[in-house]
Amino acid sequence: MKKISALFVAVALSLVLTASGFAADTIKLGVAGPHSGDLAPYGIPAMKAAQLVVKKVNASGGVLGKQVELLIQDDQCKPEIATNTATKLVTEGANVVLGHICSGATKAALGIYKDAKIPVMSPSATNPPLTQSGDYPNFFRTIASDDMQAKMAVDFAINDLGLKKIAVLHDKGDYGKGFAEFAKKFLEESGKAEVVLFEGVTPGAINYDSIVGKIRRENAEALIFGGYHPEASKLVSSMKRKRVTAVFISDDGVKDDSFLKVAGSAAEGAYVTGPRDLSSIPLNAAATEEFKAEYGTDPGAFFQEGYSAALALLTAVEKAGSTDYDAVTKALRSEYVETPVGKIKFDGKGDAEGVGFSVYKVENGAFTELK
Amino acid sequence: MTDMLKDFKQSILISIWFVFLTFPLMVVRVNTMNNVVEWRWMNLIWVAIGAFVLSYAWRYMLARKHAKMKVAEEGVRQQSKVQLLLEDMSFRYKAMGVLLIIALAFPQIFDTYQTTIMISALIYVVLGLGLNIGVGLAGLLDLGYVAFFGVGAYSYALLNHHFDFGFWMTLPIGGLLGCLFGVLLGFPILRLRGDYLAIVTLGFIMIFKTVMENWSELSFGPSGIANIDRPGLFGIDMNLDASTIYIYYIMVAMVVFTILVTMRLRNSRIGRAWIALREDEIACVAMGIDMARTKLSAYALGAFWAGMVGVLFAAKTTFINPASFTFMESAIILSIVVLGGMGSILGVILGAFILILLPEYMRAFSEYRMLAFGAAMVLMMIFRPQGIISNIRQKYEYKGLKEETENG
Amino acid sequence: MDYFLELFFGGLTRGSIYALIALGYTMVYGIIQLINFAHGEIYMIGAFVALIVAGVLTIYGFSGISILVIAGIIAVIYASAYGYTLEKIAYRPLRGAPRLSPLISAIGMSIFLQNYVLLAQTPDFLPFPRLIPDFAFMEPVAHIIGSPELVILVVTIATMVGLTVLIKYTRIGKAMRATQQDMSMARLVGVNVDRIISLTFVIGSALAAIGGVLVASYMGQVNFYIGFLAGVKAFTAAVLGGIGSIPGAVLGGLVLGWTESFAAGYVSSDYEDVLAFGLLVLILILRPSGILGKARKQKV
Amino acid sequence: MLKVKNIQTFYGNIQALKDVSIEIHEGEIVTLIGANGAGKTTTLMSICGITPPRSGEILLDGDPIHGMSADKVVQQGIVQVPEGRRIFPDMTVQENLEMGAFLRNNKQLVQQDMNYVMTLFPILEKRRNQLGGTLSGGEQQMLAISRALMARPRILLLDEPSLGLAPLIIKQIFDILRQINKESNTTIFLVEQNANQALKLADRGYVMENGRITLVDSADSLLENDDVRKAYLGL
Amino acid sequence: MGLARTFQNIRLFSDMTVLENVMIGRHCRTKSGIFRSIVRGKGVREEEQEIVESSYQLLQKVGLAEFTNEFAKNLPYGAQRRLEIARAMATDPFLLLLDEPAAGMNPQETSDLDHLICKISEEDRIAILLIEHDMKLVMNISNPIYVMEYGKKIAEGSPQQIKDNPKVIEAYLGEETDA
Repeated sequence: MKKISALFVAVALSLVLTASGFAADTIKLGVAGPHSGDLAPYGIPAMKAAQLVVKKVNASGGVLGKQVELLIQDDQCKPEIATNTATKLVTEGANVVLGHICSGATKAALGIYKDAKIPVMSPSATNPPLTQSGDYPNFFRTIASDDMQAKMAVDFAINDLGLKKIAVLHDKGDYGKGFAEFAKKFLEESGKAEVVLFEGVTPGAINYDSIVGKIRRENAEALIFGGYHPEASKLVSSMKRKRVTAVFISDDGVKDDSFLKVAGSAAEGAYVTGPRDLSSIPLNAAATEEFKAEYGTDPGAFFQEGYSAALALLTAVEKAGSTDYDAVTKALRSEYVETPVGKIKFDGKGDAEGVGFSVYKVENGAFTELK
Repeated sequence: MTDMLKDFKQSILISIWFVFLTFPLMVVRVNTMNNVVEWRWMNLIWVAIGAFVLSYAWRYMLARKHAKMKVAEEGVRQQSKVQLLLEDMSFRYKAMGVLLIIALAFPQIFDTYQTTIMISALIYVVLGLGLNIGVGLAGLLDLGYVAFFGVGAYSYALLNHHFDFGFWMTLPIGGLLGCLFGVLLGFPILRLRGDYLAIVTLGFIMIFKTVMENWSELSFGPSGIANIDRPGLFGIDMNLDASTIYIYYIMVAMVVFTILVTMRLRNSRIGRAWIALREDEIACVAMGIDMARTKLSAYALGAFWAGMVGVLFAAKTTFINPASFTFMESAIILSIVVLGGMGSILGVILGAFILILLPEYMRAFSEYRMLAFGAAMVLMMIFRPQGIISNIRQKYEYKGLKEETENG
Repeated sequence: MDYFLELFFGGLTRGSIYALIALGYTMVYGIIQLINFAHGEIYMIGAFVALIVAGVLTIYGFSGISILVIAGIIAVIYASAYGYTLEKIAYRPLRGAPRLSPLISAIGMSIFLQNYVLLAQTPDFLPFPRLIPDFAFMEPVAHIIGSPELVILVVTIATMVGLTVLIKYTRIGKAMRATQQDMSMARLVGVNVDRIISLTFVIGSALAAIGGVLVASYMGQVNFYIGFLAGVKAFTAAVLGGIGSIPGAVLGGLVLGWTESFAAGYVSSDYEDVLAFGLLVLILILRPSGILGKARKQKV
Repeated sequence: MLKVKNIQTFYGNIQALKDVSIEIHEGEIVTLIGANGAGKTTTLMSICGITPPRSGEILLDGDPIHGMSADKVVQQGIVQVPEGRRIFPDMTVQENLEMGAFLRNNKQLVQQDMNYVMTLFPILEKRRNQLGGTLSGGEQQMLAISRALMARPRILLLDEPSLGLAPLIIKQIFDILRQINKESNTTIFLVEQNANQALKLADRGYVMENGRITLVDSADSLLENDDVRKAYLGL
Repeated sequence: MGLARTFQNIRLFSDMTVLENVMIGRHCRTKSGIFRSIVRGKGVREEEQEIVESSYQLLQKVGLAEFTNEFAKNLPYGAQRRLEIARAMATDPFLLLLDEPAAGMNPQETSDLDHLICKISEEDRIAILLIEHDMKLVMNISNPIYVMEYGKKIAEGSPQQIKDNPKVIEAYLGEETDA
């Protein structure tokens, strides 16, 4: 009996505690993404980026003279938890939200933010309909959508490399399959190349030898892969082992130092698309330095995009002069802002203008920008 | 004295063992990207102290458990006061009344967020009760239960997307589809027992997820289905808050309905057959119980609830994709049933609330949430395997009872 | 024909890894009829420990095959230690409890261990040094079977032979078999059954660690989550072959590996898992205790 | 030599043994007879440490052995041939015998004993490499006894060795038991339902009913006892 | 379904109450399905009540009324045997097959069982097939007796005939020849 009543007291107490988190006069920046579980690597860098930005902004006097408060919520990339997270951020009075990370979770959560009139900016949700459908006027992102990347990859493959037979693979995931489907569509529309294979590989499988064998059998000249670096590394390693010489072309999810390290020499000659070289942007170098000073490691995936999003959101609030929804979204759409991903502003649909994309080639264990 | 010394020595040994065990993972951290090693010696000390203290707690708890077991063996009917109180019918009715009033008043008192997570909890209550039919009552370990939940969710999402079916129309359809899949999948595997059933049902969930990911023509693949309609009420336009409250009430009604039905079934001849099946299959057959039919009915009914609540789930989140229907989800539902107390309706409800609400309120510790969750499952099994609330038996009224009490 | 051989060897490589892990499941099941759900996590811990050791050694200037051997040995030791502790904490107190209890405990342990590694280390994928050299003599057939595959096959076969010898001919192996066939009778001839159970966990974990190190250096990367899928697959392999039967686990692993490989090669890798699990369901319907499994008879 | 003093054993909350006391002297053949389910097997399992008694004492040469784990009890020289033979079905006859000598390290002596049991039961020599599970009932019983002998027991406990066997084989087995008792001075404690045979073999007998010892006497007088004759000899 | 049996090694539903165990026996004689059980109309309630009453009467008959709401696993051994009989009786069999019902019983319990079996066969007119090796019980209540050895019938007849049959004496009652 005691145990159970103690439990009830604990639950009731926490109810009161969470309900009373209002009032204080701050600008509230909500951050939502996977911070636990297997997808945490994609959520934590953006969260840390937000922390760094807020720390810096607060140190220099805050936004509109107010301190910025972070509301960090874990959504585990699951739609159902994302709706809870979103509701929580809304009830806690978030003024702007950085997130969510996964497209699915973002889609589930956006309706709730829309209802509450809160601008949301994702550093990583690349699903095209998020901006193109027009369903979510409160949504922005600091990353290019899948179709843009796919278009770029396809153009590069057929125009620059002049390839005719192309295999398209994906990791069965939201991001990877989206990219691959667009790539397939663009290839077919172009009429210049043939899609000889379109399949999904199982993430986490021990090897991809069968699929690599298939690439050889179909005499594919190139492989366009939609997905993330762990699978990409396995694919290129397997191709090297099996002496398959098809050109490997992939997306932003693969443009990660882990790909170079894991795949090693097998990665040589692979092409990936990604945001244009940011090393020349001073802000980017500074942000990376900040991260290294704070955590002692390299920042992970979507750090720059997260940093940029946090910066863009807070700058928009500053420029709008209030946290009013219409003012902030207007500011986001009209005012350019300097970020680690470049000088950007957002178009009517919410995609960032000024985020350049390039194709990179892996040469001597590094990504070299081609164009 | 020697006992104390022995305990102390043992704890020291355990402490040393855990220091050894956790050394590479807790102390060393290698970043193979940049070839840097980080030595975190402080962790060593924490592990040593932690293991030392916990070993005492462990021994104490085990000793207590054994003492309890002895008492039970010696024939003393031991029942906690809570359990006795719960068996008192008049208390139960009163408590149910109070709970219902609290449940109805809840969204008026608390904000939308609280209501939202309460809806989540209630969804898991229904899922738990549904799985309880199979696992708790009939003893069929089903690790793929969440697949039926997915069937329900997808049936609403698709019917809504393609044919504009409304929530209310799809609700029974979702349930029936869940049921149908339950029968279809259940039929070939009913011969299997225990662990084999577990692995095959685990296979189902993998199959379901893979199919949903790949059959883009049907399911829109991993990018999922968005903009699913919330439940409507005579075409009235509702804002998010109102619609949340509306869904909440639908959910409360559904929970009450589920409780009512499962309670009645459990205390019916069907329910008794399920429990008997769990206890001893061979004796069941000898008693003339149609095993295949009884098993199938338990499996299909469980699937029915999952399908129905899946419809509501899709309506609540307005977006679904295959990522919501993984084995982990099944494991969580299973833990609800087990932690709450297998076969016990009240226990399952309590289990759902604890497992779903506690992590929600402890978001500050979100990193440690799953860690604690795993540890809790293990500890619960060891120290309180019957769950929070063990199953309560129905008392039957019979003519002889009166005479007995009069004479005695 | 080349294509067929390629798929054949790809499946063989996969299958032999599954078999290594499946052996742990099957041995434990054979003795205490428990599905050790946390076994996949032991495999992951083995790989992770090997990664840590290899990382430290690389920094201190070791190189090549010596790292692989040292890291492998330490990984095996640690995985065994984890397996041993796991049994002591999570399963031993549940002897004699209803059958579902230890299974739930095992699922809990699996979740716990995953998150323990996640928190203590990192959620990221870490590159594992590729320590298996490219043999020149493999060059002509490299497109069918590469050096790493060869190493995996050789190590797996050597391990299996070792295990067979251990179980068939040593005193401990006989005690294990006796315990599996009749636990209380084994007690009556003087076998310390508790010790045998611990030992079973230790050996099973060691095998999983060998698999873990091989896979890690084959795939070149490790993270905390690799244990889940491998665990489920290996578990499927064990059931497929007939859980409790050691040759069954090997056969089940190979059948599963080939099914996946040929399914991906001739059908589509989209539905690789569907076919693998479909096969499991089919076999269990036809033979409810697996390919080589024995039905436990019950006296009425 | 072996003294069981007032033990009480429970299965769950069913009391299987109520205040059971038994004494066995060196070199004796003692039998315990009683109906199916009277608690005879439980008595043996209690002695062997499989179902330890909740109270009471079991002494071997005056030293307590209750509470010892089963393998320790075997180490003390108390070896049981359990009911239903319990041969390891997937091990060969030879391996089964080797398992019997599990705790012994002297290979030469073990080999010697192996030869000895093969002379006792020549059929085992023929079946040497056959799996235990493929043997006939009688052969299994012989193997079970041989396996126990491989441990060089001081006391051999047998649980219903005649169960389900043809009369001729029963006779053969009982003869060999007598021979073992004489040749190597092995003390034998025999639990039987086949009271007639058992009492003829034994020096002394205990009668057990419903978890209690109800009669103790020399085997000959038990054979003459009217109650025993009626209840257990069917006469 | 006209044949009911008990088991040599007791197979009760141990985590159910004594009454419920018997009620399970009524399962095949009742028919309310899932939907009717959910609605719980008058017919179902009446049927339920009928099950409870008849089960209770059976418990009274075998002398277990005092244990009605105990868990089956908590009953003493002899009572568990009788509960098995009551459960089998609940299926309304025309033939009741008792597989070694006296195993593990003391003489007192055996004689109680003796009476119970006689009562059942006389009052309820149920044929009983008794498999048993407790000679006293067999001789008291059976007519006729068949004797089996190794799967072969070796004798058949009234108790007296069996007692005098030399083959039976040799095989079962003990070979009166010293070696």
